[in-house]
Amino acid sequence: MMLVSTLKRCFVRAFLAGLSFFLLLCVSGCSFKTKQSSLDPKGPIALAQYDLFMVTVWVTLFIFVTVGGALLWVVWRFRQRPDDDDDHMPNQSHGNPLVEVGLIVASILLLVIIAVPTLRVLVYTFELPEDEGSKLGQWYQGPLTEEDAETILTVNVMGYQWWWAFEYPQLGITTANELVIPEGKVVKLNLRSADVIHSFWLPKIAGKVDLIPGRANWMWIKADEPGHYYGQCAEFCGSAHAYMLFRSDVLSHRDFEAWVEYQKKDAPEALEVSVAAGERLFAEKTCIQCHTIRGNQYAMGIKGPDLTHVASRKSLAAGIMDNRGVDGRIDRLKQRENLFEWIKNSQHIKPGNLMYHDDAGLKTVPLSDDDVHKIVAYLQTLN
Amino acid sequence: MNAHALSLESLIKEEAKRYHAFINLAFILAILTSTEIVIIFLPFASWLIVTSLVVLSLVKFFCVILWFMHLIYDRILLFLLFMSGLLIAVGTVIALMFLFSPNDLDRSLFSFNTLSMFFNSFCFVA
Amino acid sequence: MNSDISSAATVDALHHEEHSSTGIENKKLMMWLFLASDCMFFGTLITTHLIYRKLYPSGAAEEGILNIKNTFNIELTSFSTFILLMSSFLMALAVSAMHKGQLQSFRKNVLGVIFFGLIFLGCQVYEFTEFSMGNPTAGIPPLTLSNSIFGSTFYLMTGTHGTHVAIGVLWLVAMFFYSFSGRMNIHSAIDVEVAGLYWHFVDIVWIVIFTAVYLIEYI
Amino acid sequence: MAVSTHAPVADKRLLPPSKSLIGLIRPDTSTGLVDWLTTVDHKKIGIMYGGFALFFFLLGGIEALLIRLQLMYPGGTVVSAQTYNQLFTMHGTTMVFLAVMPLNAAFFNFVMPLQIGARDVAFPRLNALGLWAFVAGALILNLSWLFQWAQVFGWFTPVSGQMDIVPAIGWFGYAPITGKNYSGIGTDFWIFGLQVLGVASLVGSFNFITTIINMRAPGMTMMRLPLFTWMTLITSFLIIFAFPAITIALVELMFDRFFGTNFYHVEMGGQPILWQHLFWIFGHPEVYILILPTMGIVSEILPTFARKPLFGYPMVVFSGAVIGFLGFAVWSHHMFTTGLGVVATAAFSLLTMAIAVPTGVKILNWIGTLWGGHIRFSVPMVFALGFIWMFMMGGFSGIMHSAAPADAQQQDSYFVVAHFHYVLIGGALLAILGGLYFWVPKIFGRMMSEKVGYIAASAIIIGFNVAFFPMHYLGLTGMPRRTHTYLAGFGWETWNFVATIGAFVLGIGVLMVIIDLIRTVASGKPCGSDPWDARTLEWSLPSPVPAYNFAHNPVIPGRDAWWLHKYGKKPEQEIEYEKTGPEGIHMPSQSWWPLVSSVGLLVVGVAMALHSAGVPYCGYVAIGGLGLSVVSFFLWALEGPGGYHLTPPDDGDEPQKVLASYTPEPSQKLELTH
Repeated sequence: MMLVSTLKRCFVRAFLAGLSFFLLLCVSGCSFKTKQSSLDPKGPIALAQYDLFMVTVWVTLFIFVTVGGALLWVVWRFRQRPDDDDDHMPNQSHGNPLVEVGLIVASILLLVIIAVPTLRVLVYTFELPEDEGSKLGQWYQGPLTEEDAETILTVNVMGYQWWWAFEYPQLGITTANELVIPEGKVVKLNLRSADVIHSFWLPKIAGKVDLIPGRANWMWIKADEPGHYYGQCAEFCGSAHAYMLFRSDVLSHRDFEAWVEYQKKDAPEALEVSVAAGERLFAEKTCIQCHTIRGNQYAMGIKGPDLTHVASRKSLAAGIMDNRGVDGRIDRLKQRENLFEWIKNSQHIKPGNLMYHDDAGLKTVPLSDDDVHKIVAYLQTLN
Repeated sequence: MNAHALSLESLIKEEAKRYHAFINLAFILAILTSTEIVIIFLPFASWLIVTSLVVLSLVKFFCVILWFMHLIYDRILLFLLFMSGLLIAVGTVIALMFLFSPNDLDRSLFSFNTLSMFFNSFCFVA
Repeated sequence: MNSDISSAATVDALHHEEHSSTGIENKKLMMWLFLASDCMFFGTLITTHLIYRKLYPSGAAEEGILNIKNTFNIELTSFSTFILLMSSFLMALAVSAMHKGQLQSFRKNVLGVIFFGLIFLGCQVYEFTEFSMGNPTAGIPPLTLSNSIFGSTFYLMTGTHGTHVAIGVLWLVAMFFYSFSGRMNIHSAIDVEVAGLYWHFVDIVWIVIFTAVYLIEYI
Repeated sequence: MAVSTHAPVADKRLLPPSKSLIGLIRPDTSTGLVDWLTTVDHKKIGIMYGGFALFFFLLGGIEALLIRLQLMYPGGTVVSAQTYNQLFTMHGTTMVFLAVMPLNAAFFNFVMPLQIGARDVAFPRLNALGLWAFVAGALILNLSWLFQWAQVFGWFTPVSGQMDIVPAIGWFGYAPITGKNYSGIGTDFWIFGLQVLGVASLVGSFNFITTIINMRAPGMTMMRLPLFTWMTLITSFLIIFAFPAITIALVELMFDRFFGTNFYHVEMGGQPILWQHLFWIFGHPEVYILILPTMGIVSEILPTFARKPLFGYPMVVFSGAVIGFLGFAVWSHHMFTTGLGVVATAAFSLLTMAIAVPTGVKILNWIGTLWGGHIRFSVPMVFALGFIWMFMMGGFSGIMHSAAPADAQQQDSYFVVAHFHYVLIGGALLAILGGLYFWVPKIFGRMMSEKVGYIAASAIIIGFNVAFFPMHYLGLTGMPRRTHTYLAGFGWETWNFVATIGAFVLGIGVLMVIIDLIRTVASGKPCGSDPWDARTLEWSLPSPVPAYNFAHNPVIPGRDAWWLHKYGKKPEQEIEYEKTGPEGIHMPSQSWWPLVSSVGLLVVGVAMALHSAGVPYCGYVAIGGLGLSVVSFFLWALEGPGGYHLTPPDDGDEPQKVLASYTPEPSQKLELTH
């Protein structure tokens, strides 16, 4: 008996210690402002979704406290005590219609509290707002057709295994894995997939919408403040699904216009000898079959990301590799290392990716370290 | 066994009555089917034709399950069981029909070489 | 139950003395459950067809590769529909005969059902070959499993129905031969009735398919 | 205490067909292993269902622990991306189809006929087919691991090029990733495995419905059925209406892969979204197929240990039916992010919320049952109370999902993972383990260890919460599902680590239960027929239950018949028995054909997958397998139901009221009448 009671005491102590450690962890380990958190909304859609979520949290918390409390109380109150008669026969009551119907009505009322804001937010997120100020002609100074000026900035999001293409049809530019949008403006995203189903998820700006092949999905987003945002594909899309990330830069109007101006330019001609060697290697080593570089007349491939301004991107390999230094700007040294690593070891960094593949399977492209350095040097001029 | 034997007599009588019902039904089904085939070539509005086709096939459908499949003679439970499956199926069909719309299609991925396909299948058969 | 009776028939009868809370034979109840489930089965197939019909008015993602109305042969299909309806009528007579214990009449009718079922299957085989070949001289393109979405849904749906018919024919053929074994008696009426239910269901599925797949193309 | 031996006395007057109609000798109960392979006894089939399901449950658990190990640290390298995808695919498929469903089926088989006072199910051989087809389907799925290992050792190489031999498409298998362009023969194993499992579930369900509707003892009206039987009935209806949808979806997928059709082939106009619809038309009822039986189990355990009838019985039954029916009208809430449009999304959102009402009714009625009771905290009760609590929390996150716009943030994140594990571990698994502790004394006549039970229950409940509660946080802070790794610096490290620890605690708890179960079967303490002082009819029988269940058919006096019988104040509340006549009890003969036809299905599945891998002659082997199944179905029909007669022991006019301690004799044989 002694042993049992000691064991019991030890068990209780261990349990309490574990519980307090757990609670401590909860306090210290839970930040809601992490990089990809949906609990830190920075745009009206994410905010509406967050508010709705909080409504459901409060309603269910209320049910949790009342029903859970009732359960605990009942279990405690009607437990069999050690001195109770084993054969005690409780009252064999088997129901009370009034109580049952009352509780049903109460639960329906609680659901109505959730249903009303749900429908409101639903309509809000599904309808492109008629925001005059967001129309392209109202704020973008560059050349636009009349039709484009009257519409909202549109971005065609194309999902590939396992990277993203962002095309700005009104502005005539295409970029990859980094969605750049102006702050405070409504942006319409046309979501298309080239192969399997993907899902566009930028938690701080908006919840996800799927990119389904054969289906024309769209969503609208708006970002309230400039910043660097983190997003990810949220639908299982094959072996490297975990590496299908993307980043979003929200810029002020001026910065955005400058960015667009910059992106519209073709890639500069390779003037330096080492860079020209890299350009040649880029063609010789079959990179051109899949990648487009505007300004390089050989690089016209469409299977891989557009590399026209690859060096202006803050990340590499669909967001896995960060090119930024501590100050948040691109660190050229880091970028060089990343590019080298990626070209040299892409199968290791992102297993299953389609670099060095053609329709027949894995291609063997002999690349010496020196070759890679030259290609990197060439790519780094594309900023 | 005795109860069974007794009911056998009445059962046989019952069956004789059903015989005429079956013959009549066969005629009705034949007539309804010919009506359907005629209707589709009549110059009426398409909604009218579709509605009458649906009604006619529903009539045929229920005639078969009620008489040929004996539901009208059998216990109501069987009818309810079958109808529950049928209703869930019909409900699902209708809901799915509403959920799909040509407006949602993204046609950019459809790449279809009509000519080659035509020739391929032709050669295959030949 | 007298203890001196020990003929096979009595044992047989004893086995038939199933306990049933509702008075419905187990086999019949189960067949109806199967048919209820089969509604969902064919419902899903037909809805696949109708959805793609709605999405692609020409029957394929690309216009002009099919000519469904000309491919279809409404005379033949009407004939096979008629045949199937009449086979259902004969099946009802066969069940009726078995309930009365008239083995000869049962055999005659069930043979009729089998014959009609085979005609239906023959029509379908003919139809499938005709459709898949097309008629280039008359300008009717072929319709195959893989050349269009319509081909896929059409062949899978009607083929599944045809498989059901074929299973029914097999079942009835087995039953026909079994009727000569001497074991078939008035107590086997329930087995025949269950087979009959299946056969009628195949018939009503065809009623739906005939309207929703064939006739609708002519409007 | 009277000891009843139930030695059946042979009746020589009626001859059973010991040969089948085509002259083949039928196996009987005297042959050990063959007996188990050919049995048609619902109790043995139930035990085998449970055994196989627990095995696959352990397998799925190992897969889960590997997944957790991989995610313990960011950038984990325990397994490769491809292996991880195979692990979560097989974990999901295994747990849904090979663990929870068959565990439920084990209880259906064992308990339901006893609860309604039947001697067997309506179609005993079909019941055996359900079991063996389940085993065949499970083998088709899991043999893929063997072929994968063979490939690692270089003994087997698919010529089709794609090397994923174990399915790596998720248990939902969304098109077009299941297409030939994107996945290898793993998908074929998956298609055929699921198809065969569908056959198993369907035949089982037809049988259960027929049994419940038709085989009730006299006096057992529908509104006197024990709750577990009611939930069996509703679940079986859900299965027969839901499975055809996935059957067709799988057939279409199979045709796409084998015969070049275009159902999900985008380039030809196929719509991958159609797969999602068809899958969830099945998939959502499937969720209730998993959870409703366990609600039934809990509705049996709570009244027993509170010594009170279920509160609001008609309401609980009705709410179960409503949940089942509404389950067919909410499938698209799994697809809120697929751009359904405002109207459809709103409709499915509201219907989903509506389901919360009948579910809430059940929870409130369970609390009502406890109210005023006399609660004993035996092990089954601890699991049942854990069930209510955890299931309630799973329900709350369910309500959060039903608000479609909020769901756009939660869908495909770890929040969803937390939600359905709360429903399926905190709900289904806890209840199943409770049911195991509850019914094992009836099944094996032996008690499981209380002490181990309490420790295991605490380990499972605590470990489960430690593992899965943090996932709510992970999901809301942006961690997506089905990713084999994640980058550091997103605030996910701590809680992934904690979750892995919790998962192992949970695993240890489950392992303790299973080890104790094996010990109990081998050498547990024998127990009486009614150790819990329970309420329903199965507790009126000796433990273990004799082959014929009821020596004399009971006449049911009311709901909770056994309780009324024991404690009823009036004489008409006692169970009466219809004395079995001199011809004895009709027992069905055993049969080989359920097993043989399942072997045929197994051959078809494996051969088709290998055919897809380019192994020569496999197409013919598949046709041969199909032929084997068809032939055995014909022989099945020809051998007839068969049967023999047993005479129950003569205990005087009335069978023993309480058969307190029954020691089974291992050598006891049922003498057949020839």
